[in-house]
Amino acid sequence: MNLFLAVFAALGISSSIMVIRANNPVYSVLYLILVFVNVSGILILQGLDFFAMIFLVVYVGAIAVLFLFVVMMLNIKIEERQESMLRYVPVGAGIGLIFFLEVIIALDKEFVPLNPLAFTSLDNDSALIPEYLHWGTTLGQKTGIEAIGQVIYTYYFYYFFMASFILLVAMIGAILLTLHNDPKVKRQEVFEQNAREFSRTIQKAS
Amino acid sequence: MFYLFESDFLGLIPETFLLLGLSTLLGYGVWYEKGRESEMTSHQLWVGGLCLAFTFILLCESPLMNMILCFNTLIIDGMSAYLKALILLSTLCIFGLSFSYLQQERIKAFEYVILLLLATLSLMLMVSSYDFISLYLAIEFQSLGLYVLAALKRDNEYSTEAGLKYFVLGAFSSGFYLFGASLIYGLTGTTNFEDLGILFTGVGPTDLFTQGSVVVGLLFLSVAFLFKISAAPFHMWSPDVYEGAPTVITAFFSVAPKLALFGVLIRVFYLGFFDFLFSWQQIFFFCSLASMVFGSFGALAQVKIKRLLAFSSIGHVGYMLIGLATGSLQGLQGIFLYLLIYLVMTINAFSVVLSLRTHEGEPRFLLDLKNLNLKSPILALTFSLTLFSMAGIPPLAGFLSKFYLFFAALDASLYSLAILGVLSSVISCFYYISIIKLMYFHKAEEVQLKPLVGIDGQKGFLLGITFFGILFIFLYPSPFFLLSHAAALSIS
Amino acid sequence: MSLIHSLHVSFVVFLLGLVGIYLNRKNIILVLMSIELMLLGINLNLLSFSVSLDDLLGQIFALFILTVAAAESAIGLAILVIYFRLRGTIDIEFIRLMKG
Amino acid sequence: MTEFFPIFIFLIISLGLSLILVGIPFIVAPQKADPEKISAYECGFDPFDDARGKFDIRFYLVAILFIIFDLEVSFLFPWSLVLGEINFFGFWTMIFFLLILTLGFVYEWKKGALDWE
Repeated sequence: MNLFLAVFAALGISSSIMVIRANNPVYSVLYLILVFVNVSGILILQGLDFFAMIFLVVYVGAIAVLFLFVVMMLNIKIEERQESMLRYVPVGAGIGLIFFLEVIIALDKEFVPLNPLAFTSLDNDSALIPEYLHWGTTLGQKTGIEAIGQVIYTYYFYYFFMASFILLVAMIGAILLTLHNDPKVKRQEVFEQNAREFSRTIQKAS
Repeated sequence: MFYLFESDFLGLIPETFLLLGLSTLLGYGVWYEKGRESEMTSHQLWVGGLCLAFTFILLCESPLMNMILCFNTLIIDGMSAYLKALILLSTLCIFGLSFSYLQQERIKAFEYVILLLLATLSLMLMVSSYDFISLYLAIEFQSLGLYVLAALKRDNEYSTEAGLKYFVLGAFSSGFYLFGASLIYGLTGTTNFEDLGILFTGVGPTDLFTQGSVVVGLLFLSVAFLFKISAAPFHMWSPDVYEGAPTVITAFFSVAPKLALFGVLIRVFYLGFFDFLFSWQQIFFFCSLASMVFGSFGALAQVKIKRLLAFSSIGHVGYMLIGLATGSLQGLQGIFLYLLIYLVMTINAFSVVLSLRTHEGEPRFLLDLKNLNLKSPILALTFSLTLFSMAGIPPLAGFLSKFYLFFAALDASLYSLAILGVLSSVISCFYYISIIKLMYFHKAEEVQLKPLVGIDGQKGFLLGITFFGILFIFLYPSPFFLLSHAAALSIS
Repeated sequence: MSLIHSLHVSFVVFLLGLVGIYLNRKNIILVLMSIELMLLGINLNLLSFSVSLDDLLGQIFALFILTVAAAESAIGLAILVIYFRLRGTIDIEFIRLMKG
Repeated sequence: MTEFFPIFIFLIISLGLSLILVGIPFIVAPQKADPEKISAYECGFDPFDDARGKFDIRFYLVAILFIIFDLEVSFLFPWSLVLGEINFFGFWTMIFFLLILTLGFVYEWKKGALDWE
């Protein structure tokens, strides 16, 4: 089990590095898709199957397709000169290291201190994180999707409404920005064309 | 379980009315838009303004004053009512300003009104949100609307570049906010401010919890909020966006989101993390110092009007952060008072800038202000008095708010903040007076003076009201004291 | 024990998203992609916390971050497209119209 | 996690099959590339621009609307499963969600975003 997690994690991290470093934008979009797939793999290993599938459907299916559309639409020249990242390495690596170590050390040390048990055996590191008894699986068999469904539409309905407003704003905004129907284009108005009557179209000239 | 919340929708009457009005406006606009785009925009503006006025009345008459709604994701208390009223007033003023602007700039998109109403709705929900998820959704809902509004003029390079920059930095700061929120969720298991407040009661600097990454999460949260109100170390984006976006949208940027974000800052840091005062007080202490200095020094080198207003709003954010850094109720009351007077001053300043329009277009450089007193003496007088009140000259409104904030800072023994506040307002006096000198004493070379386009009714009305407010607030400030006091008390 | 591993992955992906925004001189699409990377890292972070804490709130937060990320990338790419139609290029060094 | 094993095997087989199909020509087919053969054939002249033609903006708008309605569908999945337990309140919440998105859809239809010239 840990092997799969390690494989997905390694692939995910390396392809997200490649997203930034690839000089051809189409390659970086493909690496982005690879990152999404690997993350959904990690989620499957953790038992969140609904989220893994939603990641695949929404992230890979829609967002990565949109990125591909835009990359294809704007004919972006391929980066010839691979400007050296060595300039950034000292500063970037330094900040990255500080940020990464600080958060990880802070997290590792006192991850869930509430359990006094954990402090009696401080020597071996594995005991620090108590293995939980997963009550969810032992009692009623509620899959992830049902658990989410029960709660979103009743308890947290306010977030659900906010999500619909956000989608509405995104729709209005995208159309307002990109749609320009120039009046010169003659459009087919099917209903008017069908509803045309002889009497109204032909008038006696005399 | 479902019978608990009958009164939930009673508390949300203003928002539901705004939403229903909005959707009917959208349907009406898109159905009848075919032949008559420009009349449609002014129709929408009038009916949208009416819709906002009704929401304001509903807000003042709302039956419930203190309540937690929708399974403790929303809260209604004195502060949220006060800030919602201010947000509605500011959007009404923006609608007033945009009547003539949309015709002159030939923006024929009626969705401008719909997006502004959606942004107001999201600001009202943001002010009364009570946990990290509803706060995040409200922030995103508002900033999506504002990204589109910033890039509204599709054929103008500045506007699209402003929209792009605002988008990148807005998404970036939301990423920071989410990282902080997820860390705090990971370690405490709850995202509700009240539960966080209860969980952290009595947590001192030496407690086990506080060495861990709750403080890291708090750091990320405060960085994200400081990004959004463009406080000093993270303010680089705001002059460009303020200059690029259409002027009315810049007015909206500099007024409404700052109101809501200060309400959110108070809600998060005074309700949820008050026991971490020792850690986030230093952050706000440093940021208010830095933004006061940047606000005043940055404005000295400005050539364009809108960039100057952007830097002056950074300076005002710095003054308001003093109130946050004090950590006391007086500081809060100082913030609320300052927000009210900042709203009045900015609306006045922007309506003056908008009425400087000449026939061939909008003034962009400060030099266009030359010999304004010959063109229209009253406008020059109004603008100079507004600038005086922004600098904080005693008899005017700006002095009242700064005076109150510095006293709150002195009470909380933040002496350096108060002293530096006074110093930076002296420096800001310098560049305000340099504009007034430009208006009165510089003689423009060309002989004939370009006549200004006439000021239309709504803008004149707004100029009069805000000018009256700036001049005479000093005589009878007690209603505003009572209002801000009630708002501050609701946080205690 | 698998929590700490997936946390490491999510921190690294978040950090790479951060680096992608700051340290790239190529074009704006990379900035949008690294914003998506940041949100993906946060989503993974929340989901692994939710599994370890055995609590649904993280999953609900992650689901709504997903919807907001999709809506945001839609608007971001819309702005990018109209910016490209105006300026003909989206290299970062040309986005300095309003310097100073 | 064992119930995902069949899917995993299916994944491995499809991956392996496609890699084999792509990989074999590289191994078996003769590779004698010279500059003329590799360069793009433009009836004798060398091409001015790369072969990639530009898309039209209409395709972009369809992709955006696909994302938004894709998200709407992904909210319908859990709803359809638990409609029994969330009785009428959950039902009306989803109806409100769909109402707002139909408002957006009506807006987009009347605005002409779906017309295809």
